[in-house]
Amino acid sequence: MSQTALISLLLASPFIGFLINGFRRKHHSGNVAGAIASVAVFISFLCSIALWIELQGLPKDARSILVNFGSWISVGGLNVNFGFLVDQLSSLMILIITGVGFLIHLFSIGYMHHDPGVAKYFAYLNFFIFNMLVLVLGDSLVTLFVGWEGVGLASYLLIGFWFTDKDKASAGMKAFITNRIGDAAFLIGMFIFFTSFGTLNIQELNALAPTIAESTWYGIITLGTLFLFIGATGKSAQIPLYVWLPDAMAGPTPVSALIHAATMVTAGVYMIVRMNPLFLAAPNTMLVIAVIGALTVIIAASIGIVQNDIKKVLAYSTVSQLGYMFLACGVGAFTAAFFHLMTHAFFKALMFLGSGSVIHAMHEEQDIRKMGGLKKYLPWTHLTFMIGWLAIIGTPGFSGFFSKDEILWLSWHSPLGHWSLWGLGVLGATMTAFYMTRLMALTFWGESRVPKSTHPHESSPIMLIPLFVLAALSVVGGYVGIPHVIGAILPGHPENILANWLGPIIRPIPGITEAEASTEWTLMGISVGLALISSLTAYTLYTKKQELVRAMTEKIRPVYELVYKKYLVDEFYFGFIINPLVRISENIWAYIDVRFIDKCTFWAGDLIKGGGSFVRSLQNGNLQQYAMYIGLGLVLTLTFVMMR
Amino acid sequence: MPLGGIIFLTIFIAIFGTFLIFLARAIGGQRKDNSAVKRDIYECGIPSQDKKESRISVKFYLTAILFILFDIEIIFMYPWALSFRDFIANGAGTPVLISMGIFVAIFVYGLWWEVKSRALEWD
Amino acid sequence: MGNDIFEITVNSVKLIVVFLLMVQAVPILVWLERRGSAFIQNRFGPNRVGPLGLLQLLADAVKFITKEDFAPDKAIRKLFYAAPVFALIPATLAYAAIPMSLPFIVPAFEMFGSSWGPYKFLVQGYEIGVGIVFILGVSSLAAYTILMAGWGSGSKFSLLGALRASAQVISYELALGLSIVGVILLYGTFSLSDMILAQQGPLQFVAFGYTVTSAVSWIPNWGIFYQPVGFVLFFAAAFAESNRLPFDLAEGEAELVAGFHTEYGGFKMLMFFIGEYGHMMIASGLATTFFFGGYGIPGITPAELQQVILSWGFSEAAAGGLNSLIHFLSYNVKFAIFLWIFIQVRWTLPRFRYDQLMDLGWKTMLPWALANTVVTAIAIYVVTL
Amino acid sequence: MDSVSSEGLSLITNVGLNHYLVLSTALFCLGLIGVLLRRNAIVMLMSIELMLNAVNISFIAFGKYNNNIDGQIMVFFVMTIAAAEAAVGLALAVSIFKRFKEVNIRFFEHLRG
Amino acid sequence: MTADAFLFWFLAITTIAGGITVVSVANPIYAALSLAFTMVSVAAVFVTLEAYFVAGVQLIVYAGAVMVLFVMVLMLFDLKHELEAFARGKVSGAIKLLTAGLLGGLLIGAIAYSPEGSKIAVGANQVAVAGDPTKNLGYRLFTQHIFAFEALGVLLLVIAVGAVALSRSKGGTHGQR
Repeated sequence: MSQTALISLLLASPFIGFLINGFRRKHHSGNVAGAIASVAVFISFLCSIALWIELQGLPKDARSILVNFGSWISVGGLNVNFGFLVDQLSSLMILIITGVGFLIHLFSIGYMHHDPGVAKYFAYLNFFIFNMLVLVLGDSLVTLFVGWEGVGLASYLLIGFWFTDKDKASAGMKAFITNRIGDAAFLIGMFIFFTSFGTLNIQELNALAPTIAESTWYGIITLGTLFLFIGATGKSAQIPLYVWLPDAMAGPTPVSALIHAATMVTAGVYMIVRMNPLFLAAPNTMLVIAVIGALTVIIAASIGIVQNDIKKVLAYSTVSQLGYMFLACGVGAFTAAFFHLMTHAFFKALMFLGSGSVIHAMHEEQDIRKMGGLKKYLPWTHLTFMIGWLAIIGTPGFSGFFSKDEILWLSWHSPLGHWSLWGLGVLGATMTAFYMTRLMALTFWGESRVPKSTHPHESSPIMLIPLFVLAALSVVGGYVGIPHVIGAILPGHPENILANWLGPIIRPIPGITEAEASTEWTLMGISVGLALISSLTAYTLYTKKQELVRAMTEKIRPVYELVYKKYLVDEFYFGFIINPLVRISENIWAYIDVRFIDKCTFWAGDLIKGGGSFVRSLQNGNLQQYAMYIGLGLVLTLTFVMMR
Repeated sequence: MPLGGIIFLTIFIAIFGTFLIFLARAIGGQRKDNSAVKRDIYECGIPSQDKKESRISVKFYLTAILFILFDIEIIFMYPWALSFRDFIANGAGTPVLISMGIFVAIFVYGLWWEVKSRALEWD
Repeated sequence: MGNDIFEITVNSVKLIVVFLLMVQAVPILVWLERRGSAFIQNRFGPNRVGPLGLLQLLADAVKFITKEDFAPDKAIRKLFYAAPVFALIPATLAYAAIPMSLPFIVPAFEMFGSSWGPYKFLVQGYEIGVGIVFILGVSSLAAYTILMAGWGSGSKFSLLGALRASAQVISYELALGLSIVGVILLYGTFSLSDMILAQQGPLQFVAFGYTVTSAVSWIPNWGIFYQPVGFVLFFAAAFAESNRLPFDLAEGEAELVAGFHTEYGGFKMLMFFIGEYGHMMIASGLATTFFFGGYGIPGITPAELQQVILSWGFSEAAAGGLNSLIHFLSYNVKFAIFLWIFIQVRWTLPRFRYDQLMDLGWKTMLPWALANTVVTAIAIYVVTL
Repeated sequence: MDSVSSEGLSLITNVGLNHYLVLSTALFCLGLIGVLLRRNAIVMLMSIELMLNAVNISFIAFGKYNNNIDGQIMVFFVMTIAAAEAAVGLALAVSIFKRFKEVNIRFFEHLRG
Repeated sequence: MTADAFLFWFLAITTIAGGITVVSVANPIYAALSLAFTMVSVAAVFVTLEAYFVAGVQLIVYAGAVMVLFVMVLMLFDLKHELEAFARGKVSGAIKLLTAGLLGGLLIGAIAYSPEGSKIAVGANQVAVAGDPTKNLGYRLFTQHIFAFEALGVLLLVIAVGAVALSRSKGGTHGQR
């Protein structure tokens, strides 16, 4: 199979799946639609594996396949063509997307079994996969942007899947609008780059990026990268534009798993990693990214602690983990960020699917205060969920530990980083451990608060298989990019495979120095210790001493309330941005439109009418008046003549 | 041109006339039977049927209009008559005669049309 | 009016004399008319009051003044009283313009301590350059007195009478104007005194470059011989102008009682008579001036007469005076003859019906006058070729 | 001061072209006022006659002071035109009066288009 | 006060007085009579301007014919005293008066400022027959203005026909018999 055929098949299969499901949805059962969709994604998974093998064959520094399907836009200086690039970075991404995507398709067959719009659901899913692939494989910012938009549209459609319910529909809308704001910034970034560099092709842009860093804030690259970063925050739900992710939980759980855990939200991080030379050339933007990443970690984690909806907790945990990835990018550790992205995709998808099976079992019940002691009823779900829990809190040996530790270490060690960033990271890690353990305790351990009417039952095998695979991956995933310092002490000194793999396209952090291992170990020890302590406290608090928890929340009621209400960010946005805008537009309408424009038209009308009536009065048949006008005319001419 | 004399004469006559009238009025005295009948309009004794303002045929004004028009045409003849002999003396007699001939022809035609159209008919 | 005080006073006195001359002529004419009409009708007329009834003049004058001044209710006071006064003005103005006799030179003399230069005394009211046009203009004002009287007296009859009278006056004015054109063609001048000068001396025809004087020396070079038709037309039109019978339809007793001066009595009536007789005098004066040589004496030119008087031993000035006196008499003789013709015609011809009268004016008089003008024009053209 | 008075006096004593022009202007304006203000159609015609006379005076005055006879000829023609105009105007007025018993100028407003 | 100056001022006053009465008197007949009087005084003004023949013509045509027509027509209308002699509407009246006044003022201003007796190019038409101005006028009329003369003849004919037609129109005096 030639490379172009592979790529075209890779892209075409989900699209065809989308078309088939999209147009034949009326008269066939859910399973058939699910099967078609899953097969489509599986085909593209196989293609991506084949491509990965193909890449292995290529020499180390020329590992990239560029397929060009012809010119798309060639107007003026801009000429963009249907180019798709598969290189080290994008091959891994398509593996993740198609792999995790396939697993989620399987899970959703079971999960969405008795939903009337199943075909439509699977059509949207395939459409999402297709767009994600376009985003990842796009060789120019424009194609990337097409994918970017397509993904946003798919997320809107999927979040608002049950659009009959008003809240779900408005949640979809909220997601879409916030994304659009991000996309606008992204577009401005693209414009800036196009006007200054004349091209939007990523390869060329990376090549053009200056080696010496730009110090000023208003430099071209700084501004461009800053706007691209704002676009990323929109898509990957960072501080200013993260409000849509928790509400996106209104969509079906597999959707949250696929889109809001594994793939879409990581698009922003992928974009930054893809254009790392540009970002490295703009230290100020890097600083902004790092700070925002750190802040997101802390804020999301703190809100996550007080949430009672299982999916909301996971959503906030996703936001906080994304914060880690951006923190990594901010300090220049692009490989660590990508590594964390990969591991996070696995265990977060696992946990979301796990929560899906829990909700499925609990007959659409999502409030963890009505769960507890499900260990007995959902043994396998509990097992896989536990693996995910261990991975996320960073217990050594699991994938989460390796990736998070690498980020924390580099945030301390990297010249772009700072010890305060490390501090925030560690604090975030402790908080993550606390709320994840709280979640585990409240849902699986402790005494059962399940109402009598519901008898939870273990999900069907088709839902469990993906859980098992993901659990395995979240354990194994960690060993792909073992940090250097750990590798040294491990038997056989396995070096960092991922770093080697991504080496050629990721530019090293300028001014990085070799540090002695002792500081790394101490930092690692601190973070693991803190995580362990917080998880133990959370375990004891939420399984045995419920009333202590209630007492504590009573004491800090106002703070609890504030945090519970998500720091009133939504209200803030409504209060200070949306409402004023509404009011302003209202005023504009009232004053300018009604008062001014209408007035003008009426005034013009009156003028003519007035003029008309005046002229009419001139012709009222009164002869003597006519004579008078003649006289007046004569007088005027005479005065004129006399004056001259 | 004794304009002064003319004006003097008119003023003198105006004053003299009014003086005479007032004199006669004074001398004439006032008869006793100043009855309404006496002061009524003289209708050969027959009481006048209707008020003075009755319908009077207005054909008089047509005569007046025609009079004006023909009068002007006559006025045009005066300078011609005056200078006719000098024109002849200067040898330019014929064209003047011809032009006057045309003018008189128009005059005659006008008169003839008036007569034919019975405009001057007095019922 | 002359350039120094003496001349001005003399002229104004002369004007007043002329006015009085006209005014006092009226009673005489009235007497003459009554006597004449009586004589025509084979009766005596007024012969009681004085010799041959001459004092009748005085009696009439006294009667007119002592009559009660009366105005009907419906009359419009202002117009009613203004009409008679206005009747006098046009008549006198026109009459004063007719030259009655030969102007004579008053030699320089001493009075009131300063010497007053020689004057040329005109035996007429005033000498007007464009005499004929002035007279025509002034006489055309006469229509106003009629209209004022008719409207002023308030009665339907008087208004109708006035309208008819004025329509008649107007239409005959046309004929009058046209007949005068012939005269102007003949003499080539507007001023009356020039005309009279042109008519002096024996009758002579100037044709084709040489003149033929008549064998009989005493036939004067009068206008009548050149413009006989003109004379007839002029005289007839003059009759109509002054509302004299047979054109006095306006106040014909049978038709409209007394026409526009029905409501007038007493002295106001006398004024209207003065106005009417004034127009008669103007007509006869003009007739003599245009067609009968004015104050000229047939057979002898004023210059020759002057020599004759000088031969009788008078001084230059006195001779001039006597000469103009004689001419004054000759003028008055002609003048009286015409007046008598007026009166005689009144008592002999029957009155016209109104439409006959208007037809006569428009359909016969006017065309004839035009024809006369055309003929004279062609004759002059041919004669002087 | 005497110059003014003498000049003033001379203004009164010797009558120049301007005197006649001022007289004609005065008459003209009187006529104009008559036309503008009087309601009776016939009085308006009269005022027009008045204006025409005013013009005649200025014609003749100019004729005299520039010893040019055309002024008088022009007056001649103006008179004929004025007479013609009066004749037609009155004929119209009479026929309208006969028909509508109304001579008031306001009446003509109904005739407007 | 030379004689003709006195005459001019006397006639000027009478003419303007006549004009004012024509405009201001309510009864149209009095207006007509005062207009006749004004015509006569204008004729007198012509005499002071040594235009004797035109003065005579003015007397004959205007005073004698046109005004008679006016008076006759007015009498025929039996117009009683005109109730509203003047146009209603104070403001418009005021404006009209203002216009007339302004016009007069301007003209008089123009006259005052123009150089005294500016000699407009003296036409070379004084050749003809000196002496009697009327002969001169006649001469001029038939040499220079012959066309106008004929045109006027035709005009008068047209107007005669028009007047008769007008009087014969429906409701006219003579009506079709």
